[in-house]
Amino acid sequence: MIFLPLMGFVVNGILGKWMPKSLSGWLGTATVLGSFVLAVMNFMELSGGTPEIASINTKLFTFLSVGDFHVDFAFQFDRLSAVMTLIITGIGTLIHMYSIAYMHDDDGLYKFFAYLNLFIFNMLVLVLGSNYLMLFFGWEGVGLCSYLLIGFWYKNVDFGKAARKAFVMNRIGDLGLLMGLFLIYDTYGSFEYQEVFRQVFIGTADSTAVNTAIALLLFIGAMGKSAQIPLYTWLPDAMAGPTPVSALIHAATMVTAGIYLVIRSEAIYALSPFAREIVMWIGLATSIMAALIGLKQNDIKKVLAYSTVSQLGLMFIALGCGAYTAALFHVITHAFFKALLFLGSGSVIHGMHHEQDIREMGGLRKKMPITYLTFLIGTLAITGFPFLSGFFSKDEILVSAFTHNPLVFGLALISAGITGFYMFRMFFVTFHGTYRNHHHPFEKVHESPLLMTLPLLVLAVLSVVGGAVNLPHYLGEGISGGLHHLLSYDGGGKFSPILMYPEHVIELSHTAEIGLLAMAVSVFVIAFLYTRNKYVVKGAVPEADADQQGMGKVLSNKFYVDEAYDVAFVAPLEGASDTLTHYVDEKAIKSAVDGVGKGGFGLSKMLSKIQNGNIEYYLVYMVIGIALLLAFNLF
Amino acid sequence: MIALFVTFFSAVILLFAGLNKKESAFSLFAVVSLFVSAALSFACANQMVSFGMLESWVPANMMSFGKEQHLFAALLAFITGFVILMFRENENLGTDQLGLMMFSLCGAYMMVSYEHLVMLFLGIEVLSIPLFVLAGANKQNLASNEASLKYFLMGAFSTGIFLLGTAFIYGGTGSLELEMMGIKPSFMHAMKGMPIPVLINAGIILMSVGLLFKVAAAPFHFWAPDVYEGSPNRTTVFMATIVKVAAFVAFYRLLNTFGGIKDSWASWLTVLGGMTILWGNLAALGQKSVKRTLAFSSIAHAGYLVMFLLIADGTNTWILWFYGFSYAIASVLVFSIANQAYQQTGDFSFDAFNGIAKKCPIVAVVLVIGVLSMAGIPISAGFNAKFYLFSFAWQHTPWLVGIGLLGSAISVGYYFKFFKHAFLKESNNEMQFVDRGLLISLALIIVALGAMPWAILNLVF
Amino acid sequence: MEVIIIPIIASLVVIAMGKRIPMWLSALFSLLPILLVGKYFQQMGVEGGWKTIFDQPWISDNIRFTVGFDGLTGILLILTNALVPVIILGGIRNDENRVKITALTLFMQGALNGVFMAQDGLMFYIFWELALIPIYFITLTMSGVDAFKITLRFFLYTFIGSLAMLASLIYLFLHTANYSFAFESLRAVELSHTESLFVGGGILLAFLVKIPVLPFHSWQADTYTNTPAAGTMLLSGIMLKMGLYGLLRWFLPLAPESIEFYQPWVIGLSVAGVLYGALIAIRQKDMKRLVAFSSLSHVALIAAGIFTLTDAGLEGSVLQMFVHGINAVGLFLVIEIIERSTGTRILGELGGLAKNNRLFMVFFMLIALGTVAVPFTNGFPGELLLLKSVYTYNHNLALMAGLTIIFCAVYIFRMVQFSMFGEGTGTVAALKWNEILAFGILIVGVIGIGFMPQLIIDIVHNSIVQIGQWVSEARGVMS
Amino acid sequence: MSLLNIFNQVEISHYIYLSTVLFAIGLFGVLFRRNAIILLMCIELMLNAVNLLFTAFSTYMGDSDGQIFVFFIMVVAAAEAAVGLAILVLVYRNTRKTDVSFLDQLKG
Repeated sequence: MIFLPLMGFVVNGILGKWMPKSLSGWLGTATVLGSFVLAVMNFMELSGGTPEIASINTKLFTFLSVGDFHVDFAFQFDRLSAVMTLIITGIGTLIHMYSIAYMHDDDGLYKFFAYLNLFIFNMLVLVLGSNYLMLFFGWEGVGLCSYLLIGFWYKNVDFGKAARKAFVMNRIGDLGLLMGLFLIYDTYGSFEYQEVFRQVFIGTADSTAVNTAIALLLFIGAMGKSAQIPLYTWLPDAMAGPTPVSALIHAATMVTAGIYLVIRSEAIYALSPFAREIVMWIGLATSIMAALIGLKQNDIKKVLAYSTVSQLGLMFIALGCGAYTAALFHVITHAFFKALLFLGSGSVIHGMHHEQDIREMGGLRKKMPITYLTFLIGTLAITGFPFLSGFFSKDEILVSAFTHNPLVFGLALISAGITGFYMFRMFFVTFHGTYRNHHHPFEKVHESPLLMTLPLLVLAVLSVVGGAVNLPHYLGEGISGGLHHLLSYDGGGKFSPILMYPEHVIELSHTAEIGLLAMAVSVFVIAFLYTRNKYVVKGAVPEADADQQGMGKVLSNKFYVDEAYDVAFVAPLEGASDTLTHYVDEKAIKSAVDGVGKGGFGLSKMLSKIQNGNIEYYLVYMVIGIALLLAFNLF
Repeated sequence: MIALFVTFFSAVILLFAGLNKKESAFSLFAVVSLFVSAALSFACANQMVSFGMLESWVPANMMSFGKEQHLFAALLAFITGFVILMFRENENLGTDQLGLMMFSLCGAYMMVSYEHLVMLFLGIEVLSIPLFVLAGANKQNLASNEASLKYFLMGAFSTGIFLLGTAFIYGGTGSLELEMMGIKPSFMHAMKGMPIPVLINAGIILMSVGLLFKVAAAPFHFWAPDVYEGSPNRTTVFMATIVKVAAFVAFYRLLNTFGGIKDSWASWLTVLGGMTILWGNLAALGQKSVKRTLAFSSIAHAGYLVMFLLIADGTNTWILWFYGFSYAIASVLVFSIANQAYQQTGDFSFDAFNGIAKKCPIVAVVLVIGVLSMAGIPISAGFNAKFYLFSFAWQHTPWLVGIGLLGSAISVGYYFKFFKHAFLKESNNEMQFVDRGLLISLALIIVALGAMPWAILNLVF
Repeated sequence: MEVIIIPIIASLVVIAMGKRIPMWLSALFSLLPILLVGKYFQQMGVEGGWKTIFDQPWISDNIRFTVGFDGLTGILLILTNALVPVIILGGIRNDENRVKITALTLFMQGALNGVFMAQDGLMFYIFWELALIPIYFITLTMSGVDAFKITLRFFLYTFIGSLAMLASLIYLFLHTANYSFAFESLRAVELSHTESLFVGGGILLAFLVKIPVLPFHSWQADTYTNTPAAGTMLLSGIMLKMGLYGLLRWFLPLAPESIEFYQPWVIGLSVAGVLYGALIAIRQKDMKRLVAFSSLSHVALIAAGIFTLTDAGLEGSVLQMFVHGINAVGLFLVIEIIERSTGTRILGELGGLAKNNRLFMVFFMLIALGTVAVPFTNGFPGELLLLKSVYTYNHNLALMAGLTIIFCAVYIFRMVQFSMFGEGTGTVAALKWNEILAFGILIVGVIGIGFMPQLIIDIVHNSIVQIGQWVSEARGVMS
Repeated sequence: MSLLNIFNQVEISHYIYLSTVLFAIGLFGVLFRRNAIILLMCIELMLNAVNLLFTAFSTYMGDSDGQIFVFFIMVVAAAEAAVGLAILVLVYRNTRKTDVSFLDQLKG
C-alpha cells in the first residue's frame, strides 16, 4: 500500500525520461489508485472484520537502536490513519488523473509525477507510521516534496524563492516538533504511539507542565505544516506551483497533517487545557485574519489559498475545543470541496491559458459550463449552503465552539461569514459579468478535456454528499455520527483507542441547534446577496492591488506580514552573517592567529638588528653574558 | 686513534704532494682516506680489528680510545668525507685546503677522545686554527676575509676565556685529568655545608663559555651567522657539522666529570639552552639568505643539544651520536643542494631555489626529505633524533623540552620557505644538478634512519 | 598492514609511470585496499575489542609498529578507501599536476589507513604527521596569491596541535610501567587530576584544531578554498575525521579523568561553532567557502555529540562522521565539476545549470538533501542521534544546535537555487564515466544509509560500548 | 710592616688576584680598542695572565702539569698569532684598514 507510490516514484524518476508522457502519467495514477484500493480493503478488514481489530501493525525493520534509544521502521493502520489514508489516496488518484491532462504539454511531466508519487508516499508514511519518528519522516518528506513541486518550474527565480520559503518555514515548525519528540522520549521513553499513550494514561509524567510543553512544541510543528499564525505566509506563496499541486498538497492533504498530529496526540492535549486554549485562539486568529486578507485578493489561487488557511484555522478551533471528530470531519469535507475548487480554478486557468487574475476573467460560465457548475457546488459547499458537506462540518465546529465559549462561537461565525463574502466575490467575478480580458480573445477560452472535468464531477458529488460521514444526531440517531463512532472506538479491549478520552456527543436543545443553524444560514444568505448585488447586478470589478485604499490596501498587502518578517528575521540574520564573516572571523579570529606569526617575524627583525655585524658589539655581548653568569652563580 | 693516524698522514701527504695543484685527483684520495678511517674506527668500535700497539703510544691519561670515541671518530670522518665529496667541484682552491680541513678534523678527533685538559685545549686549537685559514680561503673575497678575521679574533678571545677557566679548575681541583678533576668537588658536595670553592664554579662557567662559543650557543653565537655566511660553502658545512658535534662531545665529557655537582651548573645551562633555541629559531625566521637561515637553524640545533648535556650520564651517549649524525647528514644534503643552486644562479637568497620542482623533481623530493628531517617531521632521522632527545630530557628539564617543541614549531616557519620557492615560485633559468646519486643516497639514509632507527642503533651501540 | 603499504607503493608506481599512468589504473590501485578491509571484516569480525593484526618492534623494542582492527577502525577504513577512489575518479583535473596529486592522494590513503589502524601511540602520531605532508604539497600545487601563507598557517596550526599531543603522549609513555607506547599500557597509566588536565589538554588540542572546533578553525576556509578539489575532498572528507576518531579512540580512553573538566567547554564551543558556521555559510558567495563553513558547523555538532558521552552521542558521532565524509566529498565534487565546466564557482555568476544536465542535477540534489538531513537520506539519522544526545545533555543547547537544521536548509538550498536554477547561461558538460561512477558510489551511501543506518551502528557498537565503559569507569573512580 | 715582608709572604690568592686583574686588563683592552693588532696584543696579554696563574698553581701544588700546560699555551699562542697576523695582512691588502669596527659587511 505504501510502497506502490514509492515504486512509482522510482520508476518515474529513473526511467521516466525515456517513457512516453502518458505512460508515466498513468503509471503514477495507477500506483496511487492501487494503494487506494488496498487502503479500502484494509479498512474493511479493520472495521468490517469479526472480531473488530483496533489496528494492523507491521514492523519492517529496526531503523535505529542505540543504547536505550530504539526506533522501529513500523506502520500502524488504525481507524484514524485509515480515514486519512482514504482521503490521501482517493483524492490523490483524482488529482493524478487530472494532472495528466493539465500538465500534458510540460516536458518535465515524468518528473512531476515522480514528485507527486513521492509526496503520496511520504504522506502515507506520515499518517501510517506507528511512532512519532515515522510521523516525522513523513512530515519532513512532504515538506521536501512541496519544496520540489512548488519550485517545479525551476527556471523562474520567484518560484524558487517561494519554494525555499515554504521549506524553511516548515523546517522552523519541524524544529519545534523535533524538540517535542525529544521531550516525549525523555518523558515516556518511547516513540511508539501506543506505548507513549499508555504511559500518558497512567500518568508517568510527574506534572502537566511537561505535557503542556510537549503539546505546545508539537503545535509549533503543526503551525508550520498547517499554516497557522505566525508560520502561514508560505502557503499563499506556495501557489507558485502547478495547480494540481496546490490542490493536492496545499488544500487536501499536507496542510491537514497538523490536524492529524493533534488528533493523534489527543491523549497529551487532553491533559493540558492550557495548550488547547492556545491552539484554539491561534486557530481563531488565523481563521479571521486569513479570511480578511482573502477578501481583497485578485489572484484566483491566492483567494483559495487564504480560504484554506482560514478553514484550517476553523479546524484548530475545533481541536482547541476538544471536538476532534468535528475537526477530522471538516478535514474530510474540506479536502473534498477545496480540492474541487482548486481543480476548478485549475481548469479555469487552463482554459484561460495560465491567466490567474480574476479581473481578467468574467462571464466564463458560457464557455466552460462543467467547470462553472462544479465550481458553484464547491463554493456553496465551502460557504455552508445547507445540507452540503461544508454545512454539516462547519456547523459542528460552530456548535462545539458555542458549547465551549460563546465568544469564540461569535468570532468563528464571523470568519465563516467572511468566507461567504470572498468566495462569492471570486465566483461571481470569475464566472458572471462580462469578459474583460483584452489581449486574449474570448473565443480562445475553452472547456477543459474530459480527463480534467471527470475528477471535478466526482469531487462535486463528494462535496455534496460528503456530509454523510458524520451526520449530526438531530437527523436521527441511526445514521448520524459515523465518524464519531469510528474515532471513539475503544480498541476492543486491547489498549489502542484512538481517542483516549471519548468525547461526549454534544447534546444541545433543538432550539439552540436551530438557532445556531439559523445564524449560520442567515450569514450565508447575507453574503450571497451582498456579493451578488455588488458584482453581478452592479457588475463591479475589484480594484487592482495598486489602487487599493485604506483598509483595503492593508488587506491586499496581507497586513504587511511578509515585510514585517523580512525586517524582523531575515535582515537581522543576514546582518549577523555578514558581521560574523567580516568582523569576527576575518578581523578577530584570523588576525589574532596571524598576529602570532607576525609577532614572530617582528622578533626576528629585532634580533637581526642586534646582529649588526660589528665585532666589538659581539664581544661586549659575550662579556656581558659571562659577567651575568658569574654574577648569578658566585655571588 | 687509527682514524687520527690515517687522517693525519693523508693530510700531510695532501699538503705537500698537492701544494697549489688542481685538486680533483687529490680530493678523491682525501675522500677515500676519510672513508677508510671511518670504516677502520667503526671496525675498532666493534672489536673487529684493534690497533692496541698504536694506541699504546699515547699515555692513557691523555687520550682514551673506547668504543664511544671510535664511533664518534667514525661519524666525523664519514661526514667530512661526504662534505669533501659533495663540494669537490667547488671554488677551485688549492689542495692545501683539503689538508687543512683534515688537520682540523684531527683536532676534532682529539676533542672527542681527550682525557686531559691539555689534550682538549690542543684539540680545540688544532680544530680552530686551520678553520681560521679556511674561513678566509677566498683571498679576494672581502666577505671571506671579514669572516676569517671575525672568527679568528673571537675564537682567540674565547680561547683566552677557556684557558682562564682551565686554570681555575686546575687551581680548584688540583688536577687537569678528567677522572681526577671530578673527585674533589663531588666529594665536597657529598658532605653538606661545605661550599664548592669559587674557583671551581668560576672555572666550570668559563670553560663552558669557551665551549658554548664553539657550539655557537646564545649569547656566544654571534660569530656563527657572519662567519657561516662569509666562508666558502664547504667550510661552512664543515663548521656547521663537524665542529658542532666535536665540541658537544667534548662539552659533555667535561660536564660529565662534574656530574657530582650537577645542580651548580644545570640551572644556568638550562636557561642558555632555552635562550639558544628561541633565539636561533626566531632569528632564522626573517632571514633572506639561505646560508644565514641555515646558520641560525644550526644555532637552534645547538640549543636542542644543550638538552642532551643536561641529561648526559655516560650511558645515553648514543642519543648525541644519533642526533649529530642525522643532523649532519641533513645539513650536508641541504647545503649541497643550496650550493649547487648557488653555483648556477649566483645568488644565495631563497630565490636560488625557484622552480626546482618543475625542473628536476627528484632533487625537489630529496630537498623535501632533508628539510623535513631538519624540521623534525616523521618519517625522518630528524624526527627520531628529536624524539629520543625530548623523551629522555622530559623528566629532567620539562620546560626546556616545552621550549624545544615550541622552537620546532617555529622552525617550520623558515624551513618551509624552501618549499615555497621550490614548488610555488617560477623561474626561467636553466638548472641541472650533479651528484644526484649521492643526494638520493643521503636522502635514503635519512629515511632509513627514520623508518628503522633501532636497527641502525643496534648496529653501532 | 598491507592496507598501509599498498597505497604508498602504488603512489611510487604512479610517480614512476609519470604521465603515462591512466586514471583508471590509479583508481584501481586505490580500490585494492577496500578488498583487504573486507577481508579483515570477514576474518576479525567486530566483536571482542581492538584486535591486533600485525605487530613488530619499530622505533625501539617498546615503540612498535602495531596495527589493530575493530568496528570503529573498520568503519573509518571503509570510509577512507571508498572515498579515495571517488576522489581519484572525480576530483583530479587532467592538467600538469594530475600525476603529482594522484600520487600524493594515494600516499595520503596509506597514511590515513595508518592513522586509523595504529595501536601504538607514537605510530599514531607519526602517521598523523605523515598524513599532513601530502595534503600540504597538494595545496602547494595551487600557486594562488598567498598560497604559501595559507598553507603555512594550515600546517603550523595543525603541527602545533600535534606537538602538544606528542608532549602528552611522551608524558604518558614515561609513566607507563614498561616504557611502552602501546595503547593498552598508555591507557593503564593512572593520572592525578591536574596531570590528566595537562595530558588531556594536549591531546585534545591536536584534535580540536584538526576537527576544527571554534575558535581553532581559521585555517579551514582559506585552505579549502585554495586547494585543488582533491585536496579539499581529502581534508573535509577524511582528515577531519582523524580528529574525531582521535577523540573517540585516544582522548576518551587515555585521559578520561579530564573529561569532567573539558566537557562543558568543548560542548559549548561546539554548539557555538554549529551556529557560527551555519550563520557565516548563509551569505557566502564562493561555493567552496560556503561548504567549508557548513562542514565546520556539521562537524562541530559531531564533536558536541561525542562529548555528551551518551550512547546516542558516541555512536551517532561515528555514523555522522561516515555520513559527513560522503556528503562533503559529494558537495565538493559537485562544485569541482561545476567549476571545471563553467570556470567559476561564485554563486552570483552561476545559474540555470539544471537545464541541460538533468543527471548532474539529480546527483547534486540528492547530495544536497543528504546534507540538509532530509529523512531517507543519510544525513537524517546521524543528526537525529546527535541532537538527541545534546538534548539529553542540555535542552537549551540542543535547541540552539537544532537551529542548524533550519540554517542548513537555508544555505544549501540557496546554493542549489543560485547555481542550478533560475535563468542562466552556463552549462555543465555531460558527465564522463568516471564522474558518474564516483557519484554512483556516493549516492549509494546517501540513500543506503538513509534507510539502514543501523548497519553502521551495529558495526561500531561494540567498540563504542567498550570506550563508554572505560570512560564511565574512570569517572566512577573520580567521583 | 715593611715592603720586604710582603714580598716574602705572598700567598696564592695574591697570584690569583694579580693574574685575574691582568686578564681583566687584557679583556677590557679587547673590548675598547679597535685596531686589530692591539686586539691581538690584548689577547696575548690575557693568555699570559693565564700562564702566570698556571705556573703559580703548579708551584703551589708541586704539580708539573700546569707548567707543561704553559708551554703548550705559548706554542699555540704563537701559532695563533702567526695565523692571525696573516689574516690581518690579507684584510689590510683588501681594505687598507686594520680597524675592526669597519668590518660590518656581514650582519643581519
